[in-house]
This record gives sequence, C-alpha cells and structure tokens, in this order.
Amino acid sequence: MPQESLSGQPSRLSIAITGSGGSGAVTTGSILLAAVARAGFHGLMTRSAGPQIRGGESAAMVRFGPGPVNGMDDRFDILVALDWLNISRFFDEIPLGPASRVLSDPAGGAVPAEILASGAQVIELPLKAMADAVAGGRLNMAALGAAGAMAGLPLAALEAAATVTLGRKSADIAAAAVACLQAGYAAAPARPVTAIAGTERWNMSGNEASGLGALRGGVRFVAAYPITPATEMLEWLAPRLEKVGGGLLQAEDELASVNMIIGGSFGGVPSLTATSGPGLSLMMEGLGLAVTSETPIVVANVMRGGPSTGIPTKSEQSDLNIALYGFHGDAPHLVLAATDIRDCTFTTQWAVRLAEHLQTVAIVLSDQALGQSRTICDPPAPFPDELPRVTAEIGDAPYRRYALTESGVSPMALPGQPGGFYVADGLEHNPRGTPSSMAKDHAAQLDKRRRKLLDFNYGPWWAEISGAGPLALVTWGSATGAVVEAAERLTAAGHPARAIALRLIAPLRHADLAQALAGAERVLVVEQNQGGQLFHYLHGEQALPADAHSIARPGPLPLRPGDIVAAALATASDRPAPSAAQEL
Amino acid sequence: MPQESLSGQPSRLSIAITGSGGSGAVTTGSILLAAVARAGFHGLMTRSAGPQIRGGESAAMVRFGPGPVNGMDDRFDILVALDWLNISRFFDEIPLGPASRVLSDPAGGAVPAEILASGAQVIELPLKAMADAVAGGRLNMAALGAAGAMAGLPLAALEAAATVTLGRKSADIAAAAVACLQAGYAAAPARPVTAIAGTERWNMSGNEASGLGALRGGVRFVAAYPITPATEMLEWLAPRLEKVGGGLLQAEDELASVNMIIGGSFGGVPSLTATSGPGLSLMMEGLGLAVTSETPIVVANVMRGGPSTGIPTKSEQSDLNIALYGFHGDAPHLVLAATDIRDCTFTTQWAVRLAEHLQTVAIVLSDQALGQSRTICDPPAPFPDELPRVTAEIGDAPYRRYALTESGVSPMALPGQPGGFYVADGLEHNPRGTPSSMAKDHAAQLDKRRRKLLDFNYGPWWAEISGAGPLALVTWGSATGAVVEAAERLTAAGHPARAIALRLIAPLRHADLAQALAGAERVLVVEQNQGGQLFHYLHGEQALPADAHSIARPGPLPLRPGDIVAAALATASDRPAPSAAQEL
Amino acid sequence: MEGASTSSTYQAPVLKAKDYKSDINPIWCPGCGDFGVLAAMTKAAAYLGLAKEQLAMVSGIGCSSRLPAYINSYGFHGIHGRSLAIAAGLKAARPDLTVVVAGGDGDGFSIGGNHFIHACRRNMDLTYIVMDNEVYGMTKGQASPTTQPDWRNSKLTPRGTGVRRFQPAALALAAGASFIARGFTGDPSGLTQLIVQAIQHPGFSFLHVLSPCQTYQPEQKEWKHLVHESEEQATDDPIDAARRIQADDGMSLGVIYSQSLPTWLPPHLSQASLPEIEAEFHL
Amino acid sequence: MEGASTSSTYQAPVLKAKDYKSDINPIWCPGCGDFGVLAAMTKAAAYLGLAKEQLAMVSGIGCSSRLPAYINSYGFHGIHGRSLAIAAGLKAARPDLTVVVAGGDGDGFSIGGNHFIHACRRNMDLTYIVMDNEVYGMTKGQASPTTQPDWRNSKLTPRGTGVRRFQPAALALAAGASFIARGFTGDPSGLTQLIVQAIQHPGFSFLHVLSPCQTYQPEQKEWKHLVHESEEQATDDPIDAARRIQADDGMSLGVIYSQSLPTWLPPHLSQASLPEIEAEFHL
Ligand SMILES: Cc1ncc(C[n+]2csc(CCOP(=O)(O)OP(=O)(O)O)c2C)c(N)n1
Ligand SMILES: Cc1ncc(C[n+]2csc(CCOP(=O)(O)OP(=O)(O)O)c2C)c(N)n1
Ligand code: SF4
Ligand code: SF4
Ligand SMILES: [Mg+2]
Ligand SMILES: [Mg+2]
Repeated sequence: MPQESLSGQPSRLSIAITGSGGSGAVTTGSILLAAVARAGFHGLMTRSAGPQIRGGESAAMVRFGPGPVNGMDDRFDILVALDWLNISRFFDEIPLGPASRVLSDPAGGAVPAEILASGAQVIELPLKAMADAVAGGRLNMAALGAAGAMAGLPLAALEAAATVTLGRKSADIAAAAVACLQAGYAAAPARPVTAIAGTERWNMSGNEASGLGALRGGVRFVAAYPITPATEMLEWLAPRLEKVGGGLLQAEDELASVNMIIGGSFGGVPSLTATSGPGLSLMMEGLGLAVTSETPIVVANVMRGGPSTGIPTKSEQSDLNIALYGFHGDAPHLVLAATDIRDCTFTTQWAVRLAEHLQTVAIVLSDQALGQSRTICDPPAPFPDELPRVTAEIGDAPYRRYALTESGVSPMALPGQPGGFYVADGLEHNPRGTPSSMAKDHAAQLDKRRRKLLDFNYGPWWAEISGAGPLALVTWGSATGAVVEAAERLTAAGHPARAIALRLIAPLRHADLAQALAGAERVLVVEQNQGGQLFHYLHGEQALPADAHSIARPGPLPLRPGDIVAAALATASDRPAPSAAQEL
Repeated sequence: MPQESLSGQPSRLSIAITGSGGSGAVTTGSILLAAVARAGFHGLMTRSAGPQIRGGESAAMVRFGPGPVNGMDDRFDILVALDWLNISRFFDEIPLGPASRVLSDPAGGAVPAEILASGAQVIELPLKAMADAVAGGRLNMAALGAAGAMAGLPLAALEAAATVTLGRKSADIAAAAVACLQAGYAAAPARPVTAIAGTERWNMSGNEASGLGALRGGVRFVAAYPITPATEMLEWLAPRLEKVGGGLLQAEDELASVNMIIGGSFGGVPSLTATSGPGLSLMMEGLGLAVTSETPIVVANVMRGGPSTGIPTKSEQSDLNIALYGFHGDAPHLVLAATDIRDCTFTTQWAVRLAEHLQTVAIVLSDQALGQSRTICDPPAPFPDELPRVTAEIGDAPYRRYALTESGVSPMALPGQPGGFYVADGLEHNPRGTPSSMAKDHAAQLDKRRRKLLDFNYGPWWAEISGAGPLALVTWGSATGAVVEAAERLTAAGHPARAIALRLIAPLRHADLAQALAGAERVLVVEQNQGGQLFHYLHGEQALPADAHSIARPGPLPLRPGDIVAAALATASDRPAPSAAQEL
Repeated sequence: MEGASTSSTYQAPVLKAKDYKSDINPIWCPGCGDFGVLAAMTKAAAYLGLAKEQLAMVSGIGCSSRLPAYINSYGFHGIHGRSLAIAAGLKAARPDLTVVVAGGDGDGFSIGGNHFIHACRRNMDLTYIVMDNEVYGMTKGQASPTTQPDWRNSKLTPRGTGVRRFQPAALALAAGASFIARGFTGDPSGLTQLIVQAIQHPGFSFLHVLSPCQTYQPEQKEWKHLVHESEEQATDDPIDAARRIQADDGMSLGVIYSQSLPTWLPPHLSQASLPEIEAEFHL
Repeated sequence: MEGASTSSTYQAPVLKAKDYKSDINPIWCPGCGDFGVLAAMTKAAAYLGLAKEQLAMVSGIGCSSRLPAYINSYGFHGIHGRSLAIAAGLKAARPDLTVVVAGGDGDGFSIGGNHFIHACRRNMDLTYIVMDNEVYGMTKGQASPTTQPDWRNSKLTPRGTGVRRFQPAALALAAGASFIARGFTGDPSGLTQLIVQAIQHPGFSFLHVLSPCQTYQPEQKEWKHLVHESEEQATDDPIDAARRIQADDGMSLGVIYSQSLPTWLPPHLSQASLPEIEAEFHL
C-alpha cells in the first residue's frame, strides 16, 4: 500500500469501520483492536457516534503499527462500510485518498459518489451472503475477516480476539463469528501477514488510565457527578476504589463533589474528582477554597467541545483558559495535561503526589479523544518519587497551620491528631489560621501560596521532548500524537523539527522551556481550540519569541499530522502577522 | 501646609477620622464630604472598618480639592482621632508625615508613640468638654468643626451639611451638632477659608453610580444574591427599578441569579446582575450559556480581596483573570472596567448597550474602593450612542436565529413575535438553532461569536488617556486615580509621563493601544493584585514591548501615587528582568 | 418591563396538536416515555388554544430536556439543573407569556434541587413537568435521586446507592408548591388533562410524570401495570396532602394538591422618569 | 481509608466546657444569639466527653458560620452554602470523627438548599445545627428563606419578599432526615441537651435553632416570650411528624422526629492490591 512521503507511515495502517445502528461497528473495532494487540502491535481506537441517545450510526477507527500509536493519520487505508446508511455524517471524520481501499457488499447498495470521488479503490465482497451461510453469522464479522486479511493481520489473532470478546456472551456466538471471520479472510485480497511475537501489552482507555493513575497516586476518596466524557473514569474507579479500601460518593452536583473531596482531603485521605467543562465551571469557587485553605485535591477534567454544553461527545482542547485562570483572586495552583492515553496514568499519579506534597489544587486535563479512545501500549511506568504530604509534628509551641516556612509548605495536622487543632479557612488568615484582613498577612499568605509552587523542583517530567532541529512545535494534550508525527515527517522531509509537549503547564517551567527552545528558529504552538489558548498563555508568560506562530483549530475533528506539516511549511514561506492564528 | 514636590498636591487636602465603635467616625466623614461639596470642591471619601459585624472601630478618609479627586494621597494632612482605641488597626491605612497634623482630645488619652513617630504635629483640643457644654452635644461634631477650620472649609458649609444630614434624625440633634461644630471651629488653628461658588455637583458612591448606569442603559430586570461589596448596588437599584417599571428578584443563589437574567433577557428585557468574586465564580457556567446562546446580559462584579472568601470588606483588582478567561471552551465576551466612581455610570451604561447590541456577556469590573467610596463630582455624562438590540423581522423564509451574518450579529426574535420561534441553546447548533456536532457548524458559530466582537467599532471610549511623554503607565479600574496622579507628578518632576486606563479590556483594542503607546520608551503596567493580571494578559495579546514592567501589589491597602512614582523612577535606573513584578 | 408585544391586528388561527410539533426529529430511543409528554403537551396546548408565540418552553439538560426543540414555540434549552431559574427570570420579565418548564429527575431533583424547592416557595405562575425515569438517561444510566436504593445497574454505584429516594411530591409540598399532580406517559389523555390543569393553575404547578426509560430502566415497562388512578380527590389541605403522599405507593395518578395562594412577580410599578431618580444625587 | 489515627497510648483528660472554647474573640454583636450556641456546643461536647481531636466543626459563611473558630477542635470554615458537602466528604473519608456542621438560615436554606435536602436523604452520621435568625446577618440584613414575607427592613426587598417562608423542619422531613429538633438560644440547658441528642443520634440530625439577631432583627428579642416546650413527644412516624410540623407555630422546642434508619457511608471493603487491578489491563 503506497504512501506519499509526507502524509503517512507505511509501517502503520488505519482502518475505519462504519455502520448504522445495530450493525456492530464498534464491536468490530474492539475485536480488531484486540487482534492488533495479539499480533504484537501497538494500536489506537477512537469512536464516533450520531446524536441519538442509543443506537444510531457509529464509526470505529483503528490505527496500528509496530511502535506507539498516539494519533490518527491523515487518511484511512481501509474503510469497511457495514452499510451505507448515514455515511455522510462521517465524510469529514474519515478522509480517504487514492491509496485507500473501500470494502463493502454490493448487496448493501452502491458506493456513494462522495466516496468514489476520493479515488479510493472499491473492493466488493458478498459479505452478507458469507454471513448468511453461517448459522448465527453476522456481516460485521465477515467484514472484519476481510479487513484483517487486507491489513495483513494473522487470522489466528482475529480468531482469538473474537473468541474472547464474544465468548463473554456465548460460545455459539463466538463460534459463528469465527466462521464468518474465516470466510471473509479467505475472500479478501490479502496483504503479507506480519506479527511481532512475545510482547505483553495493555489495552486501556484514557479514562481507565487516569483512574489507574489516581489509584497509584494514593487516591482513596472520590466524589463526583456524572458527565460525558468523564463518566467512564468514575465508573472504572467506583468498584476498584472499594477493592483498595476506598470509596466513591455520587454527589448531588459538582458544587457538592468538589467540596466533598475538600472534606475528604482535610481528613487526610488523598481525594479526587473527575468532570468536564460545565462541571469544572461549577467547581471553580470550591477550587479557590482548596487553594486558599491549602487543602490538596485533584480534578481530572476530560475536555469536550465548548463553550457551554457545546459538543458533549466530541473532543476539544478548549478548557485550558479556565484551568489556568478561572479563579477569582490570585490563586496559584497546578495545571497538568496528559500527552497520550498511556500517559494519563503517569500524569494523574504525578498530579496527585504534587497536590498532596504542595497542598494545592492540581487540575489534570485530558479530553474525549484520550479518555474515550483505547490504546494498545506498553504498561505505563509509575511515577518514581514519593512526594509525601507534609504532616505536622505537634510540639509545645502552639500549632500554626499556615506557618511561613522556607518552602512555603506548612506542615498539616490531621483530625485525630491531639493538639493540632486548627480551622481551615477560605478567608485570608494569619499563620495560625485566624481570619485577618491585614495587608501584611494577606501579602505573606499570597506569597507563600505562590512561592511553594514556583520554588519546587519538578524534575524532568515537565514536558515530553522529541526530535531536534530549528523548527520547534510546542503542544499539549491529545494534540501531542499528531504533532510528534508531524515533526518526524518534517524531519524526514528535510526540515528538522523538534516537538515539545508540556505536561506541567502551570506553573510554567520558564528555564526548562527556554532550554528546550534554545536554538529554535521558528516556534509553532499547536493546539485544538479556537483561541490559541496555550499560545496566548505562553506569550503572557513571555516564554515565546515574538514571531512564534499559533496553529489553533477547534474540534471536533482531530488535528492530523499532514495538516500540521502543511501549516508548518506554510509559516516558513509566508509569515503572517505574529498574533494571527494560522487556520488549518 | 507645605507639601513635598513629589508626594502631594498643595491644592488638595486629606483628612482621616478614626474612632472606636459608636464614636461616629463614619457619620463625621459623611458630613465632612457633604460640606466639601457645599464649598464647591470635588471630593472622595473611603471607609475602613474592623472585623466586627456591627460597631467596632472605623475610619473615614476624605480628600478634596478644586478638581476631580479619584484616589487617596500618600499621606494625610489631618488625622482626627475621636479616640485612640484600636488605632493600631489603621496605622498602615493612614500614613502620616511631618507635615501632618493630628487632632485629639488629651482627655481621651495620650497620643500613641507610633503616631508621634511620624513627626506629625499634635493639636490638642478639649473636644469632650466642648461637646459636654452643649445639651446633646457630641465629641465628633466638635472635632469636625475643628477639622473643618484646619482644612479651611467655610463654617456655613459644615453647618448646612450637618443640618441636612442629622436633621433626618431630628432637629434637636442637628442643632446640638451645629453648636458643637461652631465651638470646635472657633477653637482650632484655622487655615484660610476657600470655596468655589455656584457649581452643582453630585454625591454618589460607585455602587450607586453603577446602578444609575444600569438604569440609563435600559436595564429593567435584575436578579441577584447579596454579597459584599456589591449589595449596595442592588439595594440602590431595587426601589428605583420599580420606579421605572422594572423589578428586582432576590435569588436563592448566584447560579439562579445569572440564569434568571438570561431568562429575562431572552424575554427581551435588558437584564443585569451584580456580585463579587465568589458569586462570579458560581456564575461562570451560566455566563457560558449566555455567550453560546447569544443572550445579552451584564454582570457588575465589584471586586474584593481574593482568592476564595478572601477579604470581603476590602478592595483588590484580582478578578481580572476570571473575568477574561474563566469560561470553559472558547467563549468570547466583553470585559470592561470603570476608571473611577463617576465613570461607573458611563461604563455600566456602555456595557449594557454593548451587550444588548452584540448579544453577548459584558462583565463590568469595579471594586470595593470604587463601589463603597463616595465622590463629589460633576454629573456623569451619558453614553451618547443608542446601540439597539438587533431584533428580527420575520418574513416568509424560515427564521434562522443564529444566521451567519456579515457582522456576526444575528437578528433576534422575541417571545410574543409570531413566526420567530426558536430554541436558544447552549449546545452547539446550526444557524437555525438545531443542535449540531458537525465541525463546520461549530467552526461557523465559534467564528461568528468571535467576529461580532472583534469587528465592532467601539469608538474612542476604549480607554482614558492623559498626559504625554516617553513613560507610559498602563492601568485599569480603581488604580487609575493614583496612576494619573503619579503621571502628573512625574511630569512635573521632569519625567514626562502618560497614563492609559483601559475601559474596554476585552476584546483588546490592539490598534488603539498601539497608537496610545506609540513613542513610549518605557511601559509600566500598574494594578492592585499579586499576579500582574493585566500585565500578563497584555503580554498574552502581544500588546506590550518585551521590556515592559509590572507594578503589581495585592490589596487591601490602596496604591498610592508616591509609591507608583517611586517604582517608576526605580525602573528607569535599575531595570529588572522583564517578567519579574516590581514590588511596591 | 415587557419586551416585544404582539401587534393588535394579528389574528391567531385555530391550532391543532400537530401544529405545535416542530419538524425536528427527536433523538430519543424508540419507545421512550418522553414521546408521550411531547404528544400530551401539544394536545394540551391545542386544547388551551395557546398562541404559539406566547408559549415558552424552558428546559435543562438530559434526554427529557430536549423537549423544547420538538415544540413549535419559543424555547430555551439551558444548562443542567437551571431551567427553573431561567424560567423565573423569563416570567418575571414577561408575565404575559405562558412558561412551561420541562426536564428530568436528575436535572430537577439532583443538580437542580435548590431551584426546585425555591420555585415551589416563590410560587410564580410556572408549570414544571418532570419526566421521571429514575435514572440519568442522557449520560447512559446512573442513579438519580428517585432511583431505588438497591438498583445495581450503574457502574458508578455497583452496590446500589443505598440511599432512600426522594418523594418529589413530598418535597414540593414541604417547599410550598401550590399545585402537585402525578401523570404517566402510558396514559396519554390523563396526562394531557393534567398538563392542561397545571397550566391553568395560577402559581407554581409541579407535574411529576412517570416516563419510562426503555434503555437504562427496561423494568419500567411494567409501570403500565402498576400505575393506578388515585382513590382520593385533590386536596387543598397541606396536612392531608402530606399524609396522602407519605402513604401513597408513588404510582397513583391525578392531582394530589391544589391550593390557591398568591402568586409572585417582582413589582413593576410607577413609570417615574430617570431624571427624578438622578435628582437624588444632587445636594 | 482513615487518615491519621490517635496513638493508642494517648490518655484523654476529662474536659470541661471551657476547654472546648478557643481563645479567639467572637466578632459577633453583643447579645447575638450565636453566643448561646457556642456555649451549648461546648457544654454538649463536655457532657459527651468528646476528645477534642476527634471533633470536627464544619461551617459555611455568615455570622453563625464563624462558630468553628471559637471551638477548640478541628474545623473547616468553608464557603457560603457548602458546609454539608465538606462535612459529607470528611465523614466519608474519616468515619471515626464526630462531625458537627453549623451555619445560618441563608447559608443552609438559600444557597445551600440543595445540599441540605440531599444530606437529609443521604442520612450520613452528621449533626447539622442551623442558627436561624430569619435574616442574612453577615451581609447586613437581607431577607432569607425563613424571613417573614412582609418584613420590609431590607432595601433589597423594600415591600417585603412577598414569598412564604420555608418551614425548615418540614423540608427536612420531606427530604428524609432521620432526626429533627428545634432549640432556642435563650434556653441554654434545653439547647445543650438537644445538641447532645443530635450528636448521639446515628444518622443525619437536623437541629433548627432559633438564634436572634440583635442588629437586623431586633424584634426577635420577643422570641423569649414566644417559644414554648412542645406539648408532644418526639415521634418516629413521618405522617405524624408532618402533621405536627404543619400545625405548629414554629416556636415549639424539643425533638420533633427521630427515626432509626440505616446510615450511609461509601463502602470501604476488601484491601485488594493494585497489581490485581492492573492485571485487568493485560490481554
Ligand atoms: C454541570 C453538568 N453536569 C453534568 C452534566 C451531564 N449530564 C447531562 S444530562 C445529565 C442527567 C440527566 O438525567 P435526567 O435529568 O434524569 O434526564 P434524562 O436523561 O433521564 O431524561 C447529566 C448528569 C451536564 N451536562 N452538566
Ligand atoms: C457565593 C457567595 N455568595 C454570597 C456571599 C455573601 N454572604 C456571606 S454570608 C451571607 C448570608 C449569611 O446569612 P446566614 O447564613 O443566615 O448567616 P447569618 O449571618 O445570619 O448568621 C451572604 C449572602 C458569599 N460569601 N458567597
Ligand atoms: S436513554 Fe432512556 S430516557 Fe433517554 S431517550 Fe433513551 S429511553 Fe428515553
Ligand atoms: S449581625 Fe445579627 S447574627 Fe450577626 S453577629 Fe450581629 S446579632 Fe449576630
Ligand atoms: Mg432521568
Ligand atoms: Mg441568618
């Protein structure tokens, strides 16, 4: 399958499966992903669905290859259309080209003109007939067999994946599926089969990965209110928290949930909530209380399209502003962002430890594209440091909860500890915790709350940096996959480029970032929102050269490596005014 | 009364009156301010109180002069101590110097050492005895008479002010007060009496001024929840809204109040709420709904010390971040700030008209120092333009509420209008208003909501600019008074300086600001918060030279002109690293 | 304080239920109870002869809160839990409108609980229809405040919530609602009548509608066998109403409580001119 | 899931009421009713022999919410209206603590109304003391949800609110509270006893305290003549309790309702190790 030099990687393959309600597109994708893992590959699966609450058309998009896969490609190599109903909804989401192949059953109707216009090669197979030939057989499994063959996956991997996945329902269903698979596999134009042996990989969604990071970080109390696309993190956590001796409380709303975790953490138990934009908006007053009372808490915010209710089921990186600046008053805190699905574990764990150690609020940003997608990846490494909560030793001197220490972190007494009485307060206070409106107390406490974050040594984890070259692509969050791939392609095409993905966004590591940008001749800030939120933040921190470019585009369509490459090349030839965002 | 060249203006005079609970310090200040007005001067009165709910020590600070008075001076010329109880609370707030005079009654105890240390001249008068000599006489009125004489105010102005103010209680009280006034006036070392005849001035607080601006702008529905220091705006509005055929609804909380005004505005009635930081935090989700559904509303946010509950009764300019960036998703909107008490009327009126015309959210920032202080000023001029709400004419074509017009503003149908049915929505939508998650609808609606604000011609009102010179002081809000005075002093001292106070902060008027900054050799951004919020915002917008300085200091003490002068001179000699804030 | 006003020459045509249905296709699952509310609402509107432009439908977020889009009238699809606040503001500003608020049990009793009790207390002339399916449908099936404590079908509460349910009617009564009724989507004509009565009632009327969720509460298909007309007449005595609600199985249909109480609007009084007010600032 | 734990050798001394008083001076006005709650709370703590370090006082914002600072124990002075949420989280994480929540009528019934009804429903083992002065004291005198509708002393509602008051006990009952009592700050020993009973009650106990505001509701000085011991015993029948609350003049003192219901805590179960959970991600 030939690939243009700047638009794809021959070693990775992209397959989209679409179908109307009940056609089983998502199940097909899940089994394909499991087969990819069994063949020893890395992989990624994202999903898309229509507006209906249940059923309705849906699409599963799978990409796989020998190395980590953290984003979708510019075009799909294979489109498997289980039927053509409502396919128009997916035209934008599933770009095809002359090198693409489209698999469909002519019995399901003619291939739509828009698909043909892409120049893709159409492969017609009697999928329905194959399925009908098997008792309990289903078209989607025949299609999966055919697609697997076209993708060069071992039949055994497909068979095993289907057997395990569908075997949960019944052995008959699994057996019928395998028979269909085999028929489809035999009928399709096959690619040479490849597989990588003996590697143990994990299969996890970003929401699950974040949940794991929370548990690894020591979170044992979660209070939350359901919201798309964060709910699955909570659903993953609820039973597992119980297993490790913790618990989850479903709150009446987000005002309650954030204040509940403040209470839990005040009690000494590392506590977290998960939400998305509208819920985060409701939490801001509570987060300010946590900052001011120096009660450690973590908020995992899984972003979706905004503003307001926006596009709840689709991804966007547009909650950076509120995460950075959404507090009234001066309220220094931590903002982190996971750079890929696997990293959700690391970043969340680190965030919990930082919040605990620095007695502050950590907001961890991920998004629908990370949270609700699944990866086949190497097991995530844990955060290596302990970063304990600094607790108080009560001596003879009266305990001063908000003592002005050198680091700015004041040892914290926990309820149950004799002599450590204090009243945590959101009113400004003196070191003892008594409310004070005196300028000197206010200045001292504001200073300590800022200082403890600025002076801390965060180590090497503040960013993921790859590549080298005079072109620097700065990014964050789910855009990282596409940006890293774009940098690789640019480098391969003779434009050496580096990619810098910030994991710790606030406080900004000025010196580290300056070093990472050293020697860069052109800086591009890439992100999936309208306003160029990271771009403006970095300028606000005076951390960018004046002629840096913003490559910002809102959701819901993912940023694709090819678009970033094109935008990067465009900035070289034709430099727009510094603050004008470069539309993709 | 001699003044050093850079620390005050001989033509203006500052008087502080302090006393413990029940001593009548604030009444004394109010009568003094009224007398100042009767003498034809401009004036300003600020207040300060202890933490007690009622009673407790308090201070009234009055400054007056022949021209507008929009901030306090570096030092007080006269301190009137009604007693010395709890005076220590006010040491920081009432700076004295060798040129100051301190008026007290030796019967009330010795002058505290800290006061004497200032080098101020102590004037002792038997105030209590004078008051006791009058039936129903009170010490504070004797003190006011003495202070009035020392300040060169006409006795008649003091008498008239006391008679009107206290006459509301009873004629006897007023008569006793006048007798005490006369005794004090006669006993004190007098300054030559000055007065300016025949000028009609207004006496208003910033909160009242904002309320008037709302009414002038056409606001006829207010829903709100009480919060210090915004409550008086609401208390002023409630009966007056009724008088103009509108109404105020006291809501159960701020989540309700913001959504209530969205409902009112959807119904076609210009609507506003007033709050302070904690309330604003709770409103952010509702504000995002107003932005997305394009429902015009105005939020008057009267800032206090933050973060969290912070310092409710004191001033700070630290809610700029949340006002600018506190939304999830990309949510362009308007942020305005009143530059002085009188300007609260103009800025609020303009904000209402802009919100109505552009169908968006306008957040108007003032603060405790403006809201709860009183000015004697010229009547505020109204905003001259009409800027109507653009309403829909319903024709034969189906009505498209969110039509993609050239200006970005889509004509709005109002309930009651046949054929204009639509559903306002916070979900992303197509031009008709039907929910849509398609990329092209999202891009188009995001674009129109941004474009309508960026492309609008705001006219000359975006800032107040005074002075000229290579040194540019950029500021906003209640800091303006001190900054303008600092610029005047710097200019007088041979460092020609201009002051630029932004009234429209977002969207930033890039070209206008660039023009206002043209030729500036040094730019200082002055504001009353810890983080340098305006400074970082302007850098984020790439609107500042790289070597601009931040002069940022949190509340609750006001910024004083002398401190700004000193900081400005320091930046000239010793330029710190660009992003390091210059502590005052 | 009224915004637009209908031109006096405008002649309202006689409308049928279908005229109140918009041309937007509901996103609801086949068989969802909410279809029944849509149908009953349009029939009630036709029965009452409401002018479409004088009707405003306000909702929050949830499957049920999608209702306004499917009705040919003015509407506001707000944010989760805040519909009653939007509606209160709208009614305060535009008392001429018929304002009907709709939403789910999560929207109304969980995140929106404060506005619910305060709306009951304030007694503005609003009609509030809650489509109770004892679950959060829109977010794919979590427990709501009316979910049975031992319902284990949500991964968020795998052992059930363990928390007793709200009795919405009891809460409404205690909070001061002046009209409380219960309907069922499987009883279309009864539901239509209740909506008519609720809209006709001056003051805040709370209509609790049992509206089965096919997808996340399939057992609710049984509701059609469990509901029953109440044996008691509507009462105007709060003590009696409290007894009845406490004793009830929660499945009885009809008007439970109806009481004539003063309705609240913010006072709109004289039309003084602004200069009169401005004069206060002079000396 | 418990945080710190008391060392087992630690010997709690026998404490007197004054030992529970901190050395911070209340900011309250002279004569404020809240002084009475402070006194009664310290006496109740001494009576119960609560270890100071095992007591946590949680509050919102308001004059009344200043209480925790004046008590020698752990405390959280939170934000307006959210005290019950903080307390629920604390109790969920630290079931070993005695958690007492305190605040005002504005804090609890206006902005905090949703947490109030949900706390009643959830029935965690918390004690909630509301100092009701029928006014917002801290913000200088506006109407609260318990203010008389014709009270005209607030400029915000110059004609009175015109809105009927909440009956907090009725709301608590309808929302599912398992212990409801009313006390008065002018009756120190009665109030102390009620606090003792409320803390002893397993589950959510709601103690409605009439606490006069000297400054903004000076007429409440009359309350001492209006309150009276209830003629009825505490009931465990919700229907009976509803009748009694509806019929009551709101000034009767004592326990109104007390019912033994399962209290709720989030389940803390087995102590599986993380690797077991991580194994789920393997093929
Ligand atoms: C602030 C906020 N929190 C959470 C959500 C997610 N959310 C959307 S609808 C819903 C619950 C809907 O339940 P219900 O009101 O019962 O409506 P149903 O879908 O069952 O009709 C939730 C939790 C949201 N949109 N906004
Ligand atoms: C979010 C928010 N809104 C408003 C306020 C202002 N506020 C502080 S206390 C209070 C009311 C207090 O009334 P109540 O709870 O009855 O206490 P009291 O002072 O009467 O004891 C209000 C409105 C606030 N602090 N936070
Ligand atoms: S999920 Fe339930 S409530 Fe939502 S549309 Fe489907 S059946 Fe109706
Ligand atoms: S204002 Fe009222 S409630 Fe507040 S401290 Fe004073 S008397 Fe007590
Ligand atoms: Mg529901
Ligand atoms: Mg109160």
